Amino acid sequence: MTIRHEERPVLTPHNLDETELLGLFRRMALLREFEERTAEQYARGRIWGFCHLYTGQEAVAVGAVSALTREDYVVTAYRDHGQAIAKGIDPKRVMAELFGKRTGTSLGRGGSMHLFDREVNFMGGYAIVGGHLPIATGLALAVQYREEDRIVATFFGDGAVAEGAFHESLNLAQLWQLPVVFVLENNLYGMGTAVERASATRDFHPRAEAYGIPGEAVDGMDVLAVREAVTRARDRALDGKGPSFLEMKTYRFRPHSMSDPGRYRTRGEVDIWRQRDPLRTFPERLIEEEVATREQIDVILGEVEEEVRECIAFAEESPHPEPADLMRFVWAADEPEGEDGP
Amino acid sequence: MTIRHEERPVLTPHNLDETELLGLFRRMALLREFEERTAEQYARGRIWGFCHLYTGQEAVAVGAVSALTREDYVVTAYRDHGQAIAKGIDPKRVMAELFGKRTGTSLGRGGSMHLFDREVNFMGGYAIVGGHLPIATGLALAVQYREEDRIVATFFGDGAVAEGAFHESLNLAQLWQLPVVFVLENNLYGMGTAVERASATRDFHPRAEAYGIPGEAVDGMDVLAVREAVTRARDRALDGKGPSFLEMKTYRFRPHSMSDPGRYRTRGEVDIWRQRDPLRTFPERLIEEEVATREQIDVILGEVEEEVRECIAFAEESPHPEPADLMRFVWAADEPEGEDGP
Amino acid sequence: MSMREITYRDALNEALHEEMARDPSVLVLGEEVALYEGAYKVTRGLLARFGERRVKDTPIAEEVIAGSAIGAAMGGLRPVAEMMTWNFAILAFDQIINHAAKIRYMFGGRVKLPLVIRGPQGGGKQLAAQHSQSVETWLAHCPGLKVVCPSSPADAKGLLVTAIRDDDPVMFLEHEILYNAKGNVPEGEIAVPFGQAAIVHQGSDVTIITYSLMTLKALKAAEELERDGIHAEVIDLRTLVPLDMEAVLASVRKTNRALVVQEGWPVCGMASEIAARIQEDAFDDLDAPVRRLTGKPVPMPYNRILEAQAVPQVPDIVAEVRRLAA
Amino acid sequence: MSMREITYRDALNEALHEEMARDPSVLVLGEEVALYEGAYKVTRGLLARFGERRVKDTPIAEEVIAGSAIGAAMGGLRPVAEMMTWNFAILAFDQIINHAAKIRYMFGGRVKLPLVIRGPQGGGKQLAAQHSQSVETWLAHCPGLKVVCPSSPADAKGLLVTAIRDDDPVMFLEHEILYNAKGNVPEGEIAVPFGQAAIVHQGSDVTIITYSLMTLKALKAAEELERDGIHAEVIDLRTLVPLDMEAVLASVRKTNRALVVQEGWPVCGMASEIAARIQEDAFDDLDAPVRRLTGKPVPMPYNRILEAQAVPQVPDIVAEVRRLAA
Ligand SMILES: Cc1ncc(C[n+]2csc(CCOP(=O)(O)OP(=O)(O)O)c2C)c(N)n1
Ligand SMILES: Cc1ncc(C[n+]2csc(CCOP(=O)(O)OP(=O)(O)O)c2C)c(N)n1
Ligand SMILES: [Mg+2]
Ligand SMILES: [Mg+2]
Repeated sequence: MTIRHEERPVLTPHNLDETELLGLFRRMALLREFEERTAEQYARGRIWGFCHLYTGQEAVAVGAVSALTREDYVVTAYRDHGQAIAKGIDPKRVMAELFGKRTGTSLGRGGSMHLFDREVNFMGGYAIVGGHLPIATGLALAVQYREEDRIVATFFGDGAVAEGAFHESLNLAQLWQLPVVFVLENNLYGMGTAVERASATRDFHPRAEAYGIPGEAVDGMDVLAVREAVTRARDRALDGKGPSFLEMKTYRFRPHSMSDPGRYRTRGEVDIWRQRDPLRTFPERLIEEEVATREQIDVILGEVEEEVRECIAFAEESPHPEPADLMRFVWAADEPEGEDGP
Repeated sequence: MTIRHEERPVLTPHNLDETELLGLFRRMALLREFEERTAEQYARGRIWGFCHLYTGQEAVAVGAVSALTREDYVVTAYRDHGQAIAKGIDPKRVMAELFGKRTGTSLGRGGSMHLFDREVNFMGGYAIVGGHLPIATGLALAVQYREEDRIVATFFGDGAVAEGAFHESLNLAQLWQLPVVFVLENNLYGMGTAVERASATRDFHPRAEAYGIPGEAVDGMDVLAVREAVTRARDRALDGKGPSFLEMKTYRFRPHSMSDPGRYRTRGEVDIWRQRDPLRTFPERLIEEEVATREQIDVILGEVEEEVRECIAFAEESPHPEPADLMRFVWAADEPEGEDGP
Repeated sequence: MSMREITYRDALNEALHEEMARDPSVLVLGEEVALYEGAYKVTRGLLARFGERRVKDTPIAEEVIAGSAIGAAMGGLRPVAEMMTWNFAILAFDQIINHAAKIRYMFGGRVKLPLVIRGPQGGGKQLAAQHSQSVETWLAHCPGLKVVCPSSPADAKGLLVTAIRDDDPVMFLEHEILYNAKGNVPEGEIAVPFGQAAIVHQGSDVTIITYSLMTLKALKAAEELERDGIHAEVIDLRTLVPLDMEAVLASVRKTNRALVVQEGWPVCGMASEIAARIQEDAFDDLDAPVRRLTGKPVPMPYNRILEAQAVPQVPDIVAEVRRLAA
Repeated sequence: MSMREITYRDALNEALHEEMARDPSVLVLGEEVALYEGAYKVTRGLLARFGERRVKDTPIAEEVIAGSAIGAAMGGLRPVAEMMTWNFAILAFDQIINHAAKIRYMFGGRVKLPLVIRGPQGGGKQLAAQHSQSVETWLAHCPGLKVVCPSSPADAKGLLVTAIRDDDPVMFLEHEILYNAKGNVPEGEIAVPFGQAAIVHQGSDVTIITYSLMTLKALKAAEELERDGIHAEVIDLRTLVPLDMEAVLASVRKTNRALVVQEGWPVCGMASEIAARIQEDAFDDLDAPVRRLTGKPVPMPYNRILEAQAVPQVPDIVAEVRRLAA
């Protein structure tokens, strides 16, 4: 364990009111519920392909995205349900995409690994480890070039750090002082391989510092710590001070994907991290500090259950893409229209 | 200028006798002469393609290779005449390769950028920037696997550091503790681009340190400093302590290649570096410290002139490859035989 | 030799076990190949039997996986590098195309590169655009690489043995859908030679030329066609480089009609190559143009209905043959 | 429009100047494109005129050059990324093949990628194995990429203008040997449409289908053949994706004989694709099999005698046509 259970800051200094704090909880609860139900639907054969759940890492996506505006871009990897929903994509359309339906975020072409929504500036989930980092860098170039008032936040795993594309991206982002925040979700494993078996060093933020990019480790199980760190990094980027690198120390409670038996780690290790489950610790804090009552928490949990039920119903009822549309969208000339239209 | 003109250590602590010291000078003089004549032959249309001269960087190749044994592997980029000759390839066969002749190191298939000689464990010049670093790493893996008593030294430029392959190689070499010495020849330019215009930081050894690999800056114009640093790094590797990273601060006096007009740097900058020309400073030191006389130096200079004349004569007289042999060597089944045999 | 029925996956696994046991210079490296025993379990039992020195987990870094296999081969080993899927090998194309394929030639034949890069490719599991490609065109186009596509467990084993013993870089393309396919495999050492196609179904009316998963589909189609009295000969190429055009031409000279079936995209695919060569070398024997049935030129969609449409299915093959035989 | 004679290099340069002046969302990035004005001087004058914001030197890092062009295009720009040569683009194939070609499709058509990747390819300057490749097969094989191969200064300009205005990822393959070739180019704005082949020499006996540098060689061959009374029609494809098969088929229906000439390697080359399609769609019009004349399947040798042998030369084309017309 490289992470100590840090002293908890009290909630108040975060300048968030009760509604906002409960909003953070609500979003994390929604992600958790969404993934639990997704696992069920996968087991029932309604979802196929590779499907990577976000369970355990909710504080990262929710905390980070809460520090962003709708205009800010998010670019992420295949473990993308969390960031997608946090960024504001209608979870119905996410579930529909997992079902491969025409009402899905990518009209059923993408599936779990390739969510997308231009409207909320969620610029995609990508399935080539590290492959989206050059693209995030390019988006930041567009932002800088067009002098837009937004930033790019890009999420990736500890495994991705070994890919050459990661380094090329960091160097260019710093050289050109691009407004991009690199959010590493260090969940200690890349598939079945523990960080120390894949990486010459166990901490990654020094890699960023070697490029002159400020790097920082953050408690990725603490939604407020994540929010704060991303807020600071975002301000830096908006100030024209270039990229930042945040290493979120986190953990996934489930196996790598729905096809992974997950035998490479001990029950004990998972249990230790379960103690720090944000879905447990955050509401405890809210109650302890009298921001919310147990009843309010339970109401929210009930609401998100209902919401996810509706997602599944929506996905189930939605039609498949038209077989005749197989070749549509290969070229720019084929626009999504009518029902499929954005 | 990031390099201070360092206090010169006296020659004696290097444990080299007069013959050895003059040997170092002789090899540097040979490289210099070889490249000057190569430039002439290029201008005369006897050599074609891309041709990158080593002029100015002689102390790196000669110093580094003098710290290696014949068994040690060298792997380098396209600016390879220096390391090839330093490693012990017959310069006649190098010149013949530049001429595209059958007697060349690569039987005329490779040209200037692709010298090779298994006999002296010179494992090739490669023309994809950074592309040879994974290969050098793999050679080191073979050495470790076979428990051989040798190391790999791999040379590359400041430009190559931006390529993803560089990083993937460093991480793996350190993770597996491979016996490889990464020798960066930082000559301040990648083609027409100054280091500060291509890299987020101007010093590169901290990049290695981010992987836990010891990194060090070395005066690349001082053949003895280079030799010492490589000796230390080699010992480390032989001791099973893994890779090292040496950043040689050096300079090329000529343009990037024979097709580069070289307008991106000032005459003044070149002149400042000329002061530190190892072909000038090293013999001065030898004379100053009474290791050699001016006459001895001049004799050596005359000898290398004659040697390079012979190289050219040899290359000129050598036959072209047989047109019928165009397709030979694509597959392992085609062995070089007879005249072409190794 | 006695036979048993084993899976394609286990056949590959046997080849690795036997070759590692036979030759101490063989090592296996790649993502998840050791502790996890392979994302598709092809390397099962290797770590336990041969240890960390010979079975090596790597970081997720395809360039250095391929590149270190090249270097290791130059240094006297016989590395077998696993790409978790061939889609990711595209990140290593510089090492494969610019280096592995060229090193021997550009150094005048002074060095050999006995290495294997292997892994699964192909579609059919709803893995979408970035995880469903067939890469053989890119590899076969480039001289200096051998390209192998086994369709049966026996070939999977026998060709992998040959690949490991071969002195050239061998690109070994397994098919994800075939891992669980069962077939008879002889006990003990088998090595299937490169460059020898197999006639897997005899026929006199039409020649179907194919490889990998499509061989199974072509066989099913041939059986269905038999019921209509159409006798299709099915040729499984087994290796694309070297390519056994003699077997193809001999069959076409007999049937006078040819269909090439290939899962991947049409433009510049192997189907085009084979069609071009058949018409070049057997023009006067053809009673009809050579037909190609290939995957559609579209990135693979996730949705299962669309995905099924994107690649040739048994009824498509049947329909093409009927049209051709008519 | 009035004409002037300018080089292929200058024609490309004009297209960049004019499009950058016309559209503020066009930017140019790549190794040595700004201060050095391009390794082949195609970007001359751009930095001086448009400044560092729009003309950007990059590190030697092809993955992030291509990837940042993709991202910039998604963010509303029209990037033109230069690859110093296409050989180096192989390091960026993950970005090009796994990303640029697929992003629009896999995201259900919700985003466009108006980007151009351009640079020289091909052999002929003794640059040896790692610097002399032709990459069109790899690109044309992959749906989602447009592939352009201009052979004349006018096309170089007109097709680059079209490429920059196109909303899909366009792979623009110049030929190193052509940079100094001169030709008439109309003054002012020209845009040559994609998917329209040009008949650059009229003839009735044989159709020669080709593109890029080989167009010039085919033209020389056609002139030589005229002297013998053999009238070859030469078709310059200009764009490989989209491909103007109508023009090809119309000509072949007239001449009944076809030769495809291509510089790159044979296996799965464009020549194979075109041969396969001609025999498929014009079988009954053919008096002889479609012939392919391609580069030899060998990494490019440095030696000039070997190099010249490795790619098709004018006498080779003449000889092939004679054989075909006989
Ligand atoms: C280039 C590439 N190589 C390998 C894979 C297979 N793969 C998918 S996810 C994964 C592990 C990535 O781990 P990490 O980056 O830590 O992200 P996490 O799954 O933990 O979120 C691997 C190896 C891939 N998709 N792309
Ligand atoms: C992958 C790749 N990209 C670009 C090039 C073109 N190129 C050849 S040398 C060079 C500069 C390399 O500079 P550096 O690494 O500093 O080495 P130096 O030439 O200074 O020895 C470039 C860009 C190449 N050969 N390979
Ligand atoms: Mg991880
Ligand atoms: Mg340099």
